[in-house]
Amino acid sequence: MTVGLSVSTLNNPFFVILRDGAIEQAKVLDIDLVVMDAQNDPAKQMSDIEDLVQKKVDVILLNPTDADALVPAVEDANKAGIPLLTIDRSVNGGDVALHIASDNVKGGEMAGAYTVEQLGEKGIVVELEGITGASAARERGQGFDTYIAEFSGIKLAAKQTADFDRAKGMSVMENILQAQPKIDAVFAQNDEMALGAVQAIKAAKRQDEMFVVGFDAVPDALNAIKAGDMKATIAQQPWMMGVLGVMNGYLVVSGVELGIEFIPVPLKVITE
Amino acid sequence: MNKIALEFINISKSFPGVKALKKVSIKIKQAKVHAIVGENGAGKSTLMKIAVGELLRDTGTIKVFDREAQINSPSDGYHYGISLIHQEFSLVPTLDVVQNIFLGREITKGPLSFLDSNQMYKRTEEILDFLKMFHLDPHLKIEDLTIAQKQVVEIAKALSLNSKIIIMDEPSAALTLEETHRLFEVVRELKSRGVTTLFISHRIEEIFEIADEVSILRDGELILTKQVAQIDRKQVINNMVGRSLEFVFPPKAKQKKEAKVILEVKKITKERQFSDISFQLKEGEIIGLAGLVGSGRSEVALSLFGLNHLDKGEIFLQGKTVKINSPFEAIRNGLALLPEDRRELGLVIVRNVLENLTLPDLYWDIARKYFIDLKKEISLAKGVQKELAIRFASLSQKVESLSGGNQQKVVVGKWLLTKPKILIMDEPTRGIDVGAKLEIYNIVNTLAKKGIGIIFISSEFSEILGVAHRILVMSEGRITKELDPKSTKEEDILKFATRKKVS
Amino acid sequence: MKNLQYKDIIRRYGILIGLIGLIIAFSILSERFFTISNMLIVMRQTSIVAFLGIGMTFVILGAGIDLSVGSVLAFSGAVAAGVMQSRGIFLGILAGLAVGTALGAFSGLVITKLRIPAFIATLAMMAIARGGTLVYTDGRPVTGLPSSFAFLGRGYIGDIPFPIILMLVTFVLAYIILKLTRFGRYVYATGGNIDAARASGIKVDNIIISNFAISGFLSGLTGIVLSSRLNSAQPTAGMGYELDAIAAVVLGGTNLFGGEGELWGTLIGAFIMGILNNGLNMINVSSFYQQVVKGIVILIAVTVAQSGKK
Amino acid sequence: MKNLQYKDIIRRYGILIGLIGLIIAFSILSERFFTISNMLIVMRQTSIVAFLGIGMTFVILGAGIDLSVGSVLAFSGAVAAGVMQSRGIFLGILAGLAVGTALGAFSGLVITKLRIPAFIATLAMMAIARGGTLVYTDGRPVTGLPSSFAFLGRGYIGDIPFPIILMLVTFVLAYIILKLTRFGRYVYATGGNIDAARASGIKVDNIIISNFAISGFLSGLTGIVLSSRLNSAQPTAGMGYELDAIAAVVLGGTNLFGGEGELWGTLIGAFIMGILNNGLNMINVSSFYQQVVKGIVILIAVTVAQSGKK
Ligand SMILES: Nc1ncnc2c1ncn2[C@@H]1O[C@H](COP(=O)(O)OP(=O)(O)OP(=O)(O)O)[C@@H](O)[C@H]1O
Ligand SMILES: Nc1ncnc2c1ncn2[C@@H]1O[C@H](COP(=O)(O)OP(=O)(O)OP(=O)(O)O)[C@@H](O)[C@H]1O
Ligand SMILES: [Mg+2]
Ligand SMILES: [Mg+2]
Repeated sequence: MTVGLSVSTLNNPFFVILRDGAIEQAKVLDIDLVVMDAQNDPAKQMSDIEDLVQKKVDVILLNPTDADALVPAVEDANKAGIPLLTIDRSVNGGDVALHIASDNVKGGEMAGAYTVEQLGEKGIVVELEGITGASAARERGQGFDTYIAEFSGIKLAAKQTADFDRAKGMSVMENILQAQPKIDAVFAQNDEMALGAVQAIKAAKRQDEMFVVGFDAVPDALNAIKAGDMKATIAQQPWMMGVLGVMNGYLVVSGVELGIEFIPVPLKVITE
Repeated sequence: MNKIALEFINISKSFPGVKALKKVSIKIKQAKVHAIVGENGAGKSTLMKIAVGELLRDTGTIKVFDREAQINSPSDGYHYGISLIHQEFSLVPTLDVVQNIFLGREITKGPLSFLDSNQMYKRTEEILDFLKMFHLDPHLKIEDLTIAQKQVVEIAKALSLNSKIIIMDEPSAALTLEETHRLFEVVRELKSRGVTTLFISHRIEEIFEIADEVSILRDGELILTKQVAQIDRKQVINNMVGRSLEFVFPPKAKQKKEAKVILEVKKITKERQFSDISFQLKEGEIIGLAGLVGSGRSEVALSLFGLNHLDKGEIFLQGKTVKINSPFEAIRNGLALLPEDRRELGLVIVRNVLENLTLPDLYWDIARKYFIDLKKEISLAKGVQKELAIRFASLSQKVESLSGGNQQKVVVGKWLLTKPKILIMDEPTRGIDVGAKLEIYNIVNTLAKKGIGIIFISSEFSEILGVAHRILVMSEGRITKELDPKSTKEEDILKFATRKKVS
Repeated sequence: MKNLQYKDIIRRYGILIGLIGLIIAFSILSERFFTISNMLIVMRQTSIVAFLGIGMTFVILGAGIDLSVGSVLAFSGAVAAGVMQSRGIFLGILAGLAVGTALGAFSGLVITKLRIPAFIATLAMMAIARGGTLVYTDGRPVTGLPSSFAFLGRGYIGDIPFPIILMLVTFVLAYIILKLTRFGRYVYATGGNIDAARASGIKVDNIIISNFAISGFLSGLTGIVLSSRLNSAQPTAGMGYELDAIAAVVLGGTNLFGGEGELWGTLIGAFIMGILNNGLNMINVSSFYQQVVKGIVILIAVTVAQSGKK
Repeated sequence: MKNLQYKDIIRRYGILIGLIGLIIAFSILSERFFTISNMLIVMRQTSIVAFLGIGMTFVILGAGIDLSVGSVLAFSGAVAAGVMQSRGIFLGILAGLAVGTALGAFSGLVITKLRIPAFIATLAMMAIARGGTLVYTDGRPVTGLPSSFAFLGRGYIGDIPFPIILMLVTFVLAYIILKLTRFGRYVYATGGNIDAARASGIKVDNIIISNFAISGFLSGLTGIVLSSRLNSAQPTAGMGYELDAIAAVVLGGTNLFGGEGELWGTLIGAFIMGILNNGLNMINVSSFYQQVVKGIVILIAVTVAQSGKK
């Protein structure tokens, strides 16, 4: 049996971990796994799915770059009679055998809630955005912004993009630090940017003034939290998503009735 | 009838560092051949480019057939029926002959007015036949042509416009006797049809052969305009250079009896270019390599200099056999090549005069140990500038902006600096003025006196006769005859230059 | 320096050899590769780069370069989708093409009138159009497009996917313009020697502006087709496509400095890249190694192409 | 098209005017912009593009182009970090520089010996080096670097961040090579007219190979500095930096077709982009509009630069 996994991007450790979970599980089940990297381009991902269909894989695990753009791809798979599961993000159409969810919007809210709580509902916040227009950035930002908007005491002093990139996270944070005399908290839409921000804050010797909250819980971030450089990150448990994806894909192909179309992978705020 | 076809009134033009034209006024009569002469940098080309609108005059007016003409952009010249044969060709290297000749006025057909390639090809063949110069395949790309061929295309293009006024900026520079004479027939033919011709050349004798009137420019000023009948060669030259100058070939350097052979080539051959070329060059000897366009002289030169590989044959330097696979090795072995197309192989036109002059010498002298000895570099550059009387505003002026002749002098200068033992000169006097020509002849002699062996390629047989100790005539890639200048006339050379079989 | 024509011929057929070699190699490595259905898929995937590449060929032949195609694509796609929602497919498509053409022409104007190097002008346009897209879409995909719009990117005529047909039609038209019209001739001349072209009375500025307008128009078309394929206009669509498009042109043997090159070389260049992406997926090379392999294969393909030259 | 000298001068100082205008504008918009501390920050950020730009200047002056700098940067950084973990800082740095130089030289060899256009050769290298990085790092950041390694990217000499000093030193050395040595002259000549350069006895192939080796070496250096700044080597480091580097060079007035240009123009070009990023962050322009603004500002800056020409 061959399982096809189309990942939105492997330029982010988060998805690399997701992939590794899948690979691990495939080994356990002793089945073939084909991984394709869409490099954050919906068009490329659509092509990848087409190629997977051509290869006649038995099941497709899709980690969509975008909820709408991949609908046609899903439909292609349906036409070819290849079962398809979505991981991390959902698609707004087509028949999806199973959705292994971990809601970005929800995660954004949690980050917001944690930040607000830590600040005692009062303080100046800075947000580092991911690639503008990318769905992860959109949803995480949306969750965070709408949540903190509730609190009059919280001021979003600066919101700038750093493309999910650590180096940019650092330089953008450097610039914001120059502009903002007082900052209480930083929310970065992924850990890479958060870790970059940490470097900038340390360099400016302002680590005692503010704390940093990230997203994804990649190993570096967890270490940073242990070291006290970061305050928290939102864990989406990519490894588990990978594992669950392959496992359920296997079941579907083996004709097992899942009975559910949705497995929520719990998000949690990691603070130590 | 002598209507005024073209009139320049108080034309002035200056470039940074030079006033190229100072209030120049000339009347050009219809159906006459009007020659413009002057030293390199006198302003001839500038004036001509202004006439067709490729350069914008600072002040002054242009009249065409007594009406003031608004010539401000390159296309204007064409609209007023004036076409220019550029000195530095204005062709598109990546297009072929036909495409260049009809560029901007393509023949089209059909309701969608698609290009009519066949028609244009036919017309091209007609024009080339009318020119009756050497054969030239209309489908060749310009970048694959020899300079002579490019010149012919440039001429054909201008003629194909059927202009009332045709300006020829040194059209003969890249042509051999044969083609030049053919060109003159064409000019006369046009004249009989009422076409007016402006003719620029540094070969004074040509002026007297073809022109009715002559205007002399010096340092951007009009010195005089006269009927050719009322002026002689000496006056022309003296007015050009502004002093009295006798144009006679300097006495040739005496050759030492015990002079030994420094270069010997044995039966060198390059497929489809030349074959079985053998000759010896002694130190202090000047060999004249004569021939017609396409006879293979340049290809031989390129091969000796390591720019073309040889298919057969050997080269000996000071008796030792050598393989020359790159110009670097050639230079190390004391060779220098003055290429025939200065813009292709001679100059880096976007760089300045200084850098161009010293480029080949950096490695051997000026920058022996990686770093450039700027003092030395500048003094050497100033040295050759004086020696060759090269005219430019400053050493940091781009070569691009030098007059054609001065560009040529820069190429000569850059090789003199390398103090070669063997100097190959491919059309060295192409496009340079009489004064400079004499300077070149003198240089050739002084170098020969110093024991340097010189291969002097020229399409001007008079020049070959005046300069060389020994003449080798090439035809269709073979040496057809060795001649002794003392007992030779130009016709003899031509005879062997057109001879098909080896004698 | 001599007989370039011969060189040209080799250059042209050379790259074709590269393409064929690639196809043979993949056919051996995967029996699923050289099937009609897969070849059609490859062609459909290729069409995107092909559209952009065709426009880019005009620009590069004219000694320019257009880095903005990816962003212009996104902007046109977004506008088309936006207009479509309210005013219907036809006006939507029209609007998209108009935006693309206008942005391209604007780049051309900046380059010719302000005398700004094409690289800088289109780099700026790249940023402006991308930003414009984000502003217009508020960073969200534009969805809810009329279902019949799907035909453009996902429809078939007989068994042939419509984008393929569109690609061929575009190619033929572009080829006619480039080879049979004065304009085409002037494009080559302008790129080959702009001074000589000007001296021949060609309005070189207009040629350059038109080139960029064409590139913009085709970017717009690509954006619309892509929106149809993805059933939505993505604000991030086309990121990095400029390099693919330029690569297709240069792989096709067109001189990056202008004046020399053939349109169909571009098509082959686009195919080489499409085949590579598809083929490597088919023989499932791990995604990390894919890039390495891709790079090496490109080098080999071009070397084969060049080798003939000597 | 004529009197280029004058043009040159304007071109040079023109872009400087653009830079100054930009600084003034931002100073008005944010009082915290034109402060020593912020200017030092900007310079430190700029150093990254500056290193790459300096290498790119050699390549472009020689009529080449190097799209691989970003990937080579990442690969070198990763190798340096990897080696460092086991064998210490010194060997790590050495390894990084060696990798960068080797990859650059390899591109040069491919271009000169296989006669493959620089654009294609370095596009391939871009993919190969990126893939290599991903394979080498398995897509994860390389961390746990010796603490003293931090100095390179985060250290100070007096109040001056070390990267700035490194940038100035690099610039001075590069300037000397380009202006005072034979090699520098050969670079200009090769880019200006390769045939004439060869006919003047220059071994043009070696010049081109050296140019790419220099670019590779500086990419390696950048990768190392970046790793030090981020206290880790990122597999995705330097993505898209090739455009920034080329933009810096062209903004600086260097002719993309080779032969003409000045090194310090590149430095100014890099600063313009650094200032733009910093300034727009400082005045907190929404990330949607930021790109639009960036594009427009670049156009204005260059227009100011060119305007003098007429
Ligand atoms: N674009 C330019 N920029 C600066 N100076 C220039 C430019 N073009 C010509 N000049 C200068 O103007 C003067 C006249 O040049 P022009 O080409 O008209 O001379 P010419 O009479 O044609 O000489 P030749 O017989 O060598 O062709 C020269 O000093 C030349 O250096
Ligand atoms: N008129 C021509 N017609 C066809 N081929 C030519 C012509 N002129 C030159 N060639 C090509 O160049 C080769 C030799 O030309 P080359 O330039 O060496 O001759 P040349 O004696 O130097 O004449 P010139 O330098 O005056 O053009 C020929 O064998 C041919 O391949
Ligand atoms: Mg002249
Ligand atoms: Mg010759």
